[in-house]
Amino acid sequence: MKRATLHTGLTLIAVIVLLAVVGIFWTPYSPTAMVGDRLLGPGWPHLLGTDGFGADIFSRIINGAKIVLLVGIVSVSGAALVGVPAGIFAGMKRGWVGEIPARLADILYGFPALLLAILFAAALGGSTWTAMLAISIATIPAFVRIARAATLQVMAQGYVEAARLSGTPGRSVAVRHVLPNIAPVLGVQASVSFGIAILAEAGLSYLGLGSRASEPTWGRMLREAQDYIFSEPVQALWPGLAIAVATMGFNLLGDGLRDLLDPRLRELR
Amino acid sequence: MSIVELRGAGVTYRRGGRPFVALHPSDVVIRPGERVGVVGGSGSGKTTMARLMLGLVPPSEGDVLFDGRSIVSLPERRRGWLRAAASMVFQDPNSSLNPRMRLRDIVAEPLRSPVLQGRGDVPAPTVDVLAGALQGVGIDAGMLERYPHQLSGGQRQRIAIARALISDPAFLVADEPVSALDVSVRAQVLNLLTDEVAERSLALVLVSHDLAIVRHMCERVLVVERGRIVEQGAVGDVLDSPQHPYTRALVDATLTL
Amino acid sequence: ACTRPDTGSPTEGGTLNIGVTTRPDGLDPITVAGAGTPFVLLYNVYETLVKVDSDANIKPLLATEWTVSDDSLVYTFTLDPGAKFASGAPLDAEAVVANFERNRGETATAQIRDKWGPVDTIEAVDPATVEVTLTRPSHAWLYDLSGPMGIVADPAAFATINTTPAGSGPYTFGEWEEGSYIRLASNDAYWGTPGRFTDVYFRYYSDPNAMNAAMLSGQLDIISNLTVPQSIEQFRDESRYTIHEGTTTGEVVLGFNHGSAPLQDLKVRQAINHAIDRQTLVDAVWAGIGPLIGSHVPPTDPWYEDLSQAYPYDPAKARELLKEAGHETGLTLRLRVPVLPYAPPSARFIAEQLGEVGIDVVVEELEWGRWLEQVYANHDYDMTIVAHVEPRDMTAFSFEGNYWGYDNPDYNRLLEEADASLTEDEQVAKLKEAARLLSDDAAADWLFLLPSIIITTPDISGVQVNQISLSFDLTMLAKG
Amino acid sequence: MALRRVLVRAAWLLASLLLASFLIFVVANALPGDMAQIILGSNAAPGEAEALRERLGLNRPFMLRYLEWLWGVLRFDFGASYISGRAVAPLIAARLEVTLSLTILGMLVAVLVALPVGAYAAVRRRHADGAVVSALSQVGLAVPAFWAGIWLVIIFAIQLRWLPAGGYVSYWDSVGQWLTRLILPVISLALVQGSVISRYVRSSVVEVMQEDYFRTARAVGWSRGGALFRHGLRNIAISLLTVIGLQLATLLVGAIIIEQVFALPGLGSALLLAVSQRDLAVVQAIVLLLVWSVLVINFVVDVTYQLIDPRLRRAAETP
Amino acid sequence: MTPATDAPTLEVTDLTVTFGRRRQKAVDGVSFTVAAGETLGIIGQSGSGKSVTALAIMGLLPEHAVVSGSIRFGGRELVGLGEREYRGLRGDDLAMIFQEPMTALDPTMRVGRQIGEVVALHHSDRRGGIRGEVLTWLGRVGIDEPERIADSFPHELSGGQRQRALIAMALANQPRLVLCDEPTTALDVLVQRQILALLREQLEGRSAIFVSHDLAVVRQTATRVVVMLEGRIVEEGPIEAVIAQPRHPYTRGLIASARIDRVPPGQRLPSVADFYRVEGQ
Ligand SMILES: Nc1ncnc2c1ncn2[C@@H]1O[C@H](COP(=O)(O)OP(=O)(O)OP(=O)(O)O)[C@@H](O)[C@H]1O
Ligand SMILES: Nc1ncnc2c1ncn2[C@@H]1O[C@H](COP(=O)(O)OP(=O)(O)OP(=O)(O)O)[C@@H](O)[C@H]1O
Ligand SMILES: [Mg+2]
Ligand SMILES: [Mg+2]
Repeated sequence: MKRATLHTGLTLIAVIVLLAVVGIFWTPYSPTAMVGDRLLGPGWPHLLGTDGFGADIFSRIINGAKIVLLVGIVSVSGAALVGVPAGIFAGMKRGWVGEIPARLADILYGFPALLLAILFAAALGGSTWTAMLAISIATIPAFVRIARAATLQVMAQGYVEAARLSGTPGRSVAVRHVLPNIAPVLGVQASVSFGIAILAEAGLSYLGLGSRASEPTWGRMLREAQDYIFSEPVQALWPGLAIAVATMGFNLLGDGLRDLLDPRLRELR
Repeated sequence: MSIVELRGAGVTYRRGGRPFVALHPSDVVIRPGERVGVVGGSGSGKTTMARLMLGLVPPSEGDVLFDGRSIVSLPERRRGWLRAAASMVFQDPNSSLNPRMRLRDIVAEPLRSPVLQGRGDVPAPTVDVLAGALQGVGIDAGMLERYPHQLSGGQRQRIAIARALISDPAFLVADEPVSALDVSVRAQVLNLLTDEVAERSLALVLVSHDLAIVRHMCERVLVVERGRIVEQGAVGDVLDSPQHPYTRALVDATLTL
Repeated sequence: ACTRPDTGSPTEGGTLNIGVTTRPDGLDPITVAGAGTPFVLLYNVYETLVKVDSDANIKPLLATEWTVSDDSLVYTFTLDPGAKFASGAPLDAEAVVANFERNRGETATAQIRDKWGPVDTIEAVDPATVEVTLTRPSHAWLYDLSGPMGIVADPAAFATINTTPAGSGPYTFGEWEEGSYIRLASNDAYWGTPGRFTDVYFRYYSDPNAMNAAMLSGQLDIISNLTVPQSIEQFRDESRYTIHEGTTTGEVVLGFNHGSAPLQDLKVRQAINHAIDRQTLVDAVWAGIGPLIGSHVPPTDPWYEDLSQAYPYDPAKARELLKEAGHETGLTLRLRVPVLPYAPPSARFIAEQLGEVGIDVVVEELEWGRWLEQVYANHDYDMTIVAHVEPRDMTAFSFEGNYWGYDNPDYNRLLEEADASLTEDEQVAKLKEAARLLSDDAAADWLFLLPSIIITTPDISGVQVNQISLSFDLTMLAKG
Repeated sequence: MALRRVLVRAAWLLASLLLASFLIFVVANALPGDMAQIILGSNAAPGEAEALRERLGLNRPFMLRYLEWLWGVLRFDFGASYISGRAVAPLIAARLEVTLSLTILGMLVAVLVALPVGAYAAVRRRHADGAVVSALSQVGLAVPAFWAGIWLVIIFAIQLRWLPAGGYVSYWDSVGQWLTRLILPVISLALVQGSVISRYVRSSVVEVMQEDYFRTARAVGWSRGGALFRHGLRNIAISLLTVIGLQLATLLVGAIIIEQVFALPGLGSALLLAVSQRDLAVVQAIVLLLVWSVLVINFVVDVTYQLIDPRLRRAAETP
Repeated sequence: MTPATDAPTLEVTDLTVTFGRRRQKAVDGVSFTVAAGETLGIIGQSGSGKSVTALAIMGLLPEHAVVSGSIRFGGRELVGLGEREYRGLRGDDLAMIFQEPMTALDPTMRVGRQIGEVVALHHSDRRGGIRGEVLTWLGRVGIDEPERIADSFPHELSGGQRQRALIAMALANQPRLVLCDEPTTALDVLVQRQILALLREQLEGRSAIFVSHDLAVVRQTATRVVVMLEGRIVEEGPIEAVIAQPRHPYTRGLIASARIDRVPPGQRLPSVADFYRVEGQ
């Protein structure tokens, strides 16, 4: 069954990626323009209908896929770029120097994404970018923790000792030994964080701290659809479905990777 | 003339806050080209002693000399000459090879280390050199591109030996090099180790709980019990007529066919 | 003479739950700014000498009558002899003077002190008579006296007034569960016709949809203002809800920065006015509810004139005007709007339409605090959208350093003359002229007027349809 | 000495608390938008803002204000709201009740549901039903919490009218009301938390089932479930508690969206409002409370491991 | 249930175990018997299928393992036996001692309770006296302070003490068949010797299987031995006879390489490879 999880995840993600790639070059209509009557139901020529503003929902969904991937990629890679080196440093250095990144991560951990987003929106104005920045910073502690724990495990391995014994400097140990061996764990963490980032963005949009009207994300569409929840409930179906597919995809991928990579799960060894 | 010398060196660990003496102050001298066995029960401090000789644990008291120079207060970056001159083979061949590196890179790693750059006689890690190193331990040069998990346990341990010897050290520590291996392949690894040590006339410290192996490979033996050296001397003398009760118990416990 | 219903039916008792989205920041309307405080307290807990009815006529409340001297400088109020505070203390001239002095004193907000500007002295002639002398004639002053600046609180309670409001109204202050609700209780000792409810809860919602849900699930009797008109469909079932659509005094203004080079040109401003189809805009962003106005005057003011067709939707004309202004090759403008429900969607619409006539609009959304700093205080923008909800606020275009940078001496003079005019007719005439001037100048583009959408259960009567004062007036409300 | 380690850790805690308080003060004060301007709103007269700044003491040196604030905090005096002038401490205390009720109940429900679900998904992971349960248990991670909340309201509050749509009644006023008001928000919260925890339970159970002692238990005659119950849970519990502890800390503010949907006057919505009003006294107090509680929870968790035996420490450290 | 004395306690016929999709045979047509009171040794190289055989008898193979052939225990067929009945046998009639005493005990439960649990699980009638039984058994496996050990957590015990506790756990219900899967490999030589002596004493009169890759160890407890190689049995016989006259070249290599002490220092050690080429070596 473990492969099934992985494959389902990959399939769902592939769908989103496909939409995103298409969205870069082409959408049936402009995603922000008024192109038809307001609040049309699904049909032709507006496949999924139009929203309260008269914009084509299908175009907006395609356009949103691009942004959702962007949010995921930027916020997760941003967090990893800072968190992973800090975590490796913390795991490799003994004594109080190694403690510092861990303690800083603790402090940061107390500032959940939402809090940061509120502050950033106040400081810089709410936008997809400030949301990404907030999500990114809030994700750093997770990477620090996981990288540190994994590094500690790697550092206890014989090959690290062997490398040290042959005089390999710390930086090379980090690059040659630690990083490749903690990469799978980081991969799992990244895919999980990806799903969380997508949901976080939706949540921020709900609070009006996320994307702007001019760059509609699925979260924002959901928020706008909420005003019509009684009269036009299908309005809310599409972005909701899209978010569910994307997050589900990344979560399943994470689970699949974990099962695939965890040597302890190869039974009876 | 000694290559390694412990002068009243002891190690105390803090375990769960409580100090624990893993090695009481001991005096040990290893001479160049000498093969010394260290035997004792589990947890008696054998590994600790071996790591102490390589500067991998700091002594809590006493002094450790390598090539006549104290290494105790040297920071890591000034231990290059020590790193260049000493190597180690670990007990567990699985964890001592990085699963994500090819054999080529594993064996080449010591040659790439900056500590060897000062030494004139170091070969560049070319394919020929690496293939030669592999052949030296009886492994086909075609395996250079393989990963450790594609090898058997015995082959892995031979790679570990190749890595330990490629920088042409003067001193080798082998910490239970065969106890994780299947009986059927132990002999091959031990033969290899014997040949290499003889060929390079390097000093060897062999840690083992198997008296037969120590008897076969070493000239001198140290018996360690609960962090103390309780007996030492020539292998034949100590193992044939043990003086200390602990040594006697060890000899008695050894099963033979 | 009495504005309260005297239909005789006594207090029926019962509880009334009102959903509100504007929170109070404190409980003293004098020292705390913001619309949330008077919304609950004015006319319900605190009363004023005069009150404005739904046709914008000034009517007696605590004062049974008042006279104005010929030079329009001396106002003499006669107090209702029956008026008393909820504590039982008499509401006499002494108390009124004490209040007025406090209301124009140090602790009052700048806004309120400002409104007291024309006043020179306040005196108690006898226990039932108060005399106020102005330094210059002002119509606005008497009108404003019906708002927060004129409240008469119980002087005995001044020390604790910011935690426990005490006044003379039909309701007394119950408690404030911050973030949840304010409860008012009926004032059993009320000197007029008492309120109909034993308890009235003003329940606060930061999410308008949560308020709608509460109404739909039967937790509320009234939604005091539906701030997401798109959701009005939910309340279309007449057997369960009554929708009261009315007007407010909130003009949604597409403001131009008159300090920005292209917008200094009247033609450009007019072009923009022609380029925007305001009716379609209201349909798209405000569910089609909300009248078009065309100047800074809501229909409830006596000097209202329908100027909404001064610049009919005419993209061709707009292009023409732009060409004349030398912008045929295109023009880029920054539209920086605060994140408030109406602004970003309007901005999106406007960007679309201006794009069609060759104006490239860069929309930026700013959090309210940043908007205040960058747009309102620093004038760093080309166009912006914000609703001006204060009643009778044509002065917004006249005061020095206003954020539009609009400075027209003729306009300023008209406003001054209107305020100082001796007759009401003269005032109305002057203000009509001023409003037209604004429109002719295309000083801004008045997109629409925020509607007042009150939802009640069908059994509620006495709803004040037009929200023209700052109060949510409970005095007429009845159930059943 | 174990005590020594604890003391060292405590020193780190103190340093972290101090640093956090400073960072919070810096961040709050770095918020753009002039507080005086915002208080005065869009009707401010010129010069007014400057006078207000002076009155609020905002013109004094930064470090002085920080130290004064910190000194106040240490005496449980968080100052007064700049907007309403009311003391901040009681305001937060009232909000805290809401937030704590919501998060603790939410966590409780989440754990009660996640344990059996996660365990089932782990035990039956090679079967279709296990995979289905596993997938279903992740729905909470795929659907935005506010979305779930809105649908719960529509179904249970509006259509069926079984439960109120929102609002809060204090536990001390009416336990029954308190509970009925919290049911829907707690479910929406538990949906997400339950997914997170069930995922965690699943992987822990899978891990435990690889352990030698689990095989021993089976060899001795326990059924899979019996072995899991007797020997697995105890081992999972320790690390699960960590996760719950830390999760609880993030939840304190994470519940903000739920607070919005269900009109609950908790810390999150107070923070949201305070930031938009630039009511720095309230912002600083709430953020400090949240960050400090995370740090303290972390500390308690760490120290617990220092004190319990090394075997457990190992088990608990695996993330 | 008293079996006829002449019938073997365990009779394994043509046992085959395959794993996963690749259908690799971990155990390939293995047949052997264990008579009542006899200890059978199984030796063989790492990966030759020793543990899988033992686990197949216990019914503890992972779900993706496919077992065919027959395992008759006291006349009862174990292959395909229902989980519920199997559970009744495990720990009561059938017991197993594992290799790693470090990890085979639950770290969060006191040792005494873990032992007592085995008894309580199968004999609810003996509930009252369980503490006594536990202490008796701890005494029997050579523990000096049974009270203290029973009240300790596993990590507070030495390796030898833990292995003793595991043995007490396995023997507590007087099982008819005890499977020992390399029970002494993780122990140090001194402790190994004590445990082997203990096992020899305790397995006396009981049927048992003793798995190891070390002939010298198996010799301490077993009377008969089977040699496994790549999932098959390549040699079988009384242990002394096999040591004296090994027939299969692999066995010969195994014995030669175990006799390091007979090789003069400096000379090459004989290895299995000199006798028999095992794949992958
Ligand atoms: N880093 C450490 N911290 C605390 N105690 C340690 C540490 N390393 C070793 N010890 C303890 O020191 C003692 C000696 O350990 P050492 O590893 O030297 O024994 P050994 O003789 O090599 O045993 P084995 O045969 O099991 O490898 C043991 O009791 C061990 O638990
Ligand atoms: N759960 C499993 N899934 C797949 N293959 C397995 C599994 N368990 C064991 N095997 C395979 O079965 C074969 C026999 O393994 P087994 O554990 O019985 O060897 P062994 O003789 O006990 O070796 P050792 O002496 O190392 O314990 C090996 O090739 C192994 O890879
Ligand atoms: Mg050791
Ligand atoms: Mg095995």
